[in-house]
Amino acid sequence: MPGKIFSLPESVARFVPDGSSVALGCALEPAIPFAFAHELIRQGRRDLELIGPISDIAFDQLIGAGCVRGVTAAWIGNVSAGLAHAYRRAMEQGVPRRIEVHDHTNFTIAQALLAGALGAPYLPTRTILGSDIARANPTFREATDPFSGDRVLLVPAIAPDVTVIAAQRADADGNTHLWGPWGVSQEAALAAKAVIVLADEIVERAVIASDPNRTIVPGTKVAAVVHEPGACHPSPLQGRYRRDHDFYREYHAATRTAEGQSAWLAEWVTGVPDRAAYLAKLGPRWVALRDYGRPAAEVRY
Amino acid sequence: MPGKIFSLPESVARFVPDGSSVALGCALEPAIPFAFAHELIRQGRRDLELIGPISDIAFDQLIGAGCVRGVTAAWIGNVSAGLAHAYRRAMEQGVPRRIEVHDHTNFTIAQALLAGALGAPYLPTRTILGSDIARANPTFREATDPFSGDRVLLVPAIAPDVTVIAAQRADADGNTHLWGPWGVSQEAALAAKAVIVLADEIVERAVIASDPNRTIVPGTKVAAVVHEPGACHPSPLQGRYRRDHDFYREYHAATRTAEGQSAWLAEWVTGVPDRAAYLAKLGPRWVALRDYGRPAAEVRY
Amino acid sequence: MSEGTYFSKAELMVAQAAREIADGERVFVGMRLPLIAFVVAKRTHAPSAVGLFELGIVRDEPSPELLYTMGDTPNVAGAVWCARTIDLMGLLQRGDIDAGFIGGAEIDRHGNLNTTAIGPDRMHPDVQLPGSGGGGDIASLARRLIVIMPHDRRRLREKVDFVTSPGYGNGRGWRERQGLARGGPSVLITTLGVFRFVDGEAVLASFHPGSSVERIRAETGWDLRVAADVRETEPPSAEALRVIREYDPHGFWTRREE
Amino acid sequence: MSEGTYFSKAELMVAQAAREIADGERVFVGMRLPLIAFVVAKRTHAPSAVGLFELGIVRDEPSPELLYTMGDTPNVAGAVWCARTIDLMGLLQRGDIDAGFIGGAEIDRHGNLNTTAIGPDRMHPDVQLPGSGGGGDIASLARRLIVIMPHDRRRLREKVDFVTSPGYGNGRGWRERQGLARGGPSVLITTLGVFRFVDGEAVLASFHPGSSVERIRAETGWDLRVAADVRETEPPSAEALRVIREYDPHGFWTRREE
Repeated sequence: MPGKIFSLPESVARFVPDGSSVALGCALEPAIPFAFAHELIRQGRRDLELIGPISDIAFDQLIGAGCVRGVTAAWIGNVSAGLAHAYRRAMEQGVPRRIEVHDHTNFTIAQALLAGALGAPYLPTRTILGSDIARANPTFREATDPFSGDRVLLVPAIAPDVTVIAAQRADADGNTHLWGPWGVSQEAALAAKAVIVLADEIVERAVIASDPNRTIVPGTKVAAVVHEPGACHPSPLQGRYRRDHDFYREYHAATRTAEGQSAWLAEWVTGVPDRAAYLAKLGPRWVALRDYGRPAAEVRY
Repeated sequence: MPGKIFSLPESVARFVPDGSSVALGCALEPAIPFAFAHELIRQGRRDLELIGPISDIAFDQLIGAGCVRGVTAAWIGNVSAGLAHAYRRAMEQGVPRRIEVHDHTNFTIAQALLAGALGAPYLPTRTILGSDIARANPTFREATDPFSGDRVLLVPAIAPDVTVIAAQRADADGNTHLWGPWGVSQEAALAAKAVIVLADEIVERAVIASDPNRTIVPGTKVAAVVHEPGACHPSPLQGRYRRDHDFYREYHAATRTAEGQSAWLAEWVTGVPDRAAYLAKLGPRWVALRDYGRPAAEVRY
Repeated sequence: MSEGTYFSKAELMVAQAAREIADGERVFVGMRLPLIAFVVAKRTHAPSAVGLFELGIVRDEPSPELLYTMGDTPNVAGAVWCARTIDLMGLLQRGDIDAGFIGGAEIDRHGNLNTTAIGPDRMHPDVQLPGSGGGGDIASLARRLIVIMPHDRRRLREKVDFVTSPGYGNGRGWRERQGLARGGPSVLITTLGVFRFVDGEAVLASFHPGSSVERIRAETGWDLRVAADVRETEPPSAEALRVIREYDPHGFWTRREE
Repeated sequence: MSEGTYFSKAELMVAQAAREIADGERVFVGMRLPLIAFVVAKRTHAPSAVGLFELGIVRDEPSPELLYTMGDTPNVAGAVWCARTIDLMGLLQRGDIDAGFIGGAEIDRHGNLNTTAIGPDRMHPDVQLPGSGGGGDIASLARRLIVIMPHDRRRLREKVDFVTSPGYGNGRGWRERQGLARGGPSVLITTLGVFRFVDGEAVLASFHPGSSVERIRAETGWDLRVAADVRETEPPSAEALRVIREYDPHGFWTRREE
């Protein structure tokens, strides 16, 4: 059904109104849909609730651009370069605005999304009992396991309005192959009200159906498929391109001040019309990151 | 580590003492490790607790052979041919012995094994509220969801002593590729104290590592790897052989009486020394079931 | 279709069941007759329906050949998703599944089904049946439930011995009180007729060609309720019969009793 | 190794951390120094240790090149399992993981770590830190915890502002009372020395070459406890240094501060 193929701007305009809860960066360090985050900034989205485990610098950019009302996450920083300056400014100084944070760990956010995917009200866990995270996040509850009498933490389900998945390939119906770490991507997709897929490549249905174990989310959950090559830079996409470590370092250095943040966004986000222009701006640096890796051993169905 | 490669008889002798709880048939209709069930019968195992969703006729054979003390399952029958006669005789007449049954559904057993895999004490669910299954299985508890006040059923974790996985290929460390439906196989493997893999093919580690998303269970969970081609007949193994529908019908017809059951076991289980002899006895019928299917689309890492 | 074209009871049931699937719906497809009903629906009025199989398969096109079990290799090859049982059951519990099919050994007037055991003591049964499989889950969690069963007095009972798959319990409001979020049987298709559920109770909507209200009353173990507009079940269309016979050419599932 | 061979503080810490991994163990490997410690252990005394990465990767051989994040493409290619975060966290919660590494901005004498925020009010922090990531989970659920941190008075505090990753709370018995099934810090490796935990409290076991008990006392925010047999930390072996410098040839992680 070509009805599910949208341009990136259309997918944001149609499926992500102001105030939406949006899960992205769910594969942790790789396959972060930066192109989608940038389009949210270009369209001036406001009052978003961001959901994701670590987000690397994608959440920081959205926070710095003033798009964000709240964050439900385990970690917000710059994995290879240090702290996230825009997140710091928002929390420490309320610049550009105050945001509300629900602290999680990688395990609790995975459990919250898994509960959402399963349609379960919550999952019980033994992690972070006694920590201040368990106390600071008012959505958690402590309870007694009725089988053993032990203390457990109940992590309530999270069902994002939209989950954004970046992947190597999808068909026009949204049946999507992702390889490399899945992180919490599958739970986040199955838990969501709508899924938007940013596919490096659009393929025939037969390609997906030749290897259905590779599918991370079936088309029946997907609202929009966007053909967006290079959508993840500076994060990597397995078998397509490597991580641009320098880009993270440069972002860290450039965004130490609010003015620097604005200048960075003006250069790399609002100053480029779309992803193709962004990749062209990267130029040979982008070409040098391409890495097609080695083929997987044959499998027959 | 060649230390994990065992013959089928060694794997049973070493890792499955009388009284063990054993999960098998966890992919539902396909990839049922019949070879393993037959070796349990040949070695005269007693007082086993069987765990699995539907088991097709594997559990029936073990029950008919007197190996079984209890069953934790959602369905015990013959999927394409009807009721399971040995299970009926055990429950209706105590022949060859009484067995204790813990009724589940496919969802509750999946949740019990997932809880085991996660190290969670239980999972809360809305399924089968008000049913007699919820009442008849004393391991379940009803509770109130403290977030919503709704009723929920708490399904406690199951951690099998041994989970047996049949798969297309594994390396000598037990890193295992399975494609086709996974059913509850991965949860059952991760929940188990020990995993035994019956591999249609033993491959170099590099084959597994060429496609790590295909791995259903890592070697670090695996106690024994058995090279056992054709281990799943009469159930199918994707890309290797098809299901032998007639065999299920013939089993159904042959096992209507306890005498017929004994004769069938004498012919197909205790009367053959090993799987190779069993496949040779099938002869051209086995050869006709081979089906190597079509290749999956290329993936590069 | 010309008057008098021969069709089996199973073919009639399949054609009726296919009509219960609307285009675009996500359907938990069982085996045997429901599977073939899904094929008929896909190839006639519901081309974009999606079939989900509880062992962990999603297909937007039916398998190219007849299935004996949902795990047969032709049902996997060409699927769009091959996953884990719990992924599919999660969609079901979330409320993402429009309809599910199940059968049973016994059903009562409130649509409660028994596939576990016949007799007063489940642990010492008169007849041990296979059990729930995913039936209890589909009955609990699908948005609506389509039930297909052979029709006789011992199967359509005032009260079943064991509720494997909850229907409407003892009537209206029961599901909500149990905590079941939605669902319940919408239709019961038997070898003799079609029942719809009104306020949690089965009401005869139509009798199959060759059957009658009186015959159905005689073969039903509860005090039969009959719709004011009861009529004869519409026979299978020529197109439906063509699809059924193409898919099950030897009548393995659809001409068993003949 | 000849006396006087140069090594950085980070190299010393990596070598010490590597000694904490026994052969055959399953280790939750973080990034930066812990990752390199895992490489050293694998290539020296622990060839069959297995490394698990919380985003969903299991490796029985270290990646062939230096990693900046655990999700870098060379860490995925050649892994034996690439899965979901929750699969790995499940192993951790089950008790299948022998050891985990974490760092932190602040630690107290009972091994409680803060990586969330500095200041009395978490929602209006003086310094916003990145948060837990998987740190809180590893600290809660691994069989034992290895902590690696820079050493100064503002980091080794009498009481941390926020407990992101629980250590021993306020001392012996606290973890059990909270419901934490196992674990807790076994060792704290800083830029100045090595602490072992005795009855839930950090005790200085060794001071690094160039440091001293007195310097460590001055740089530690709690009343220092010192082991009776305190001694100088063993310097890195030549083999460990060779592996470190082969793996991080430009000293990206291991010679940052020089």
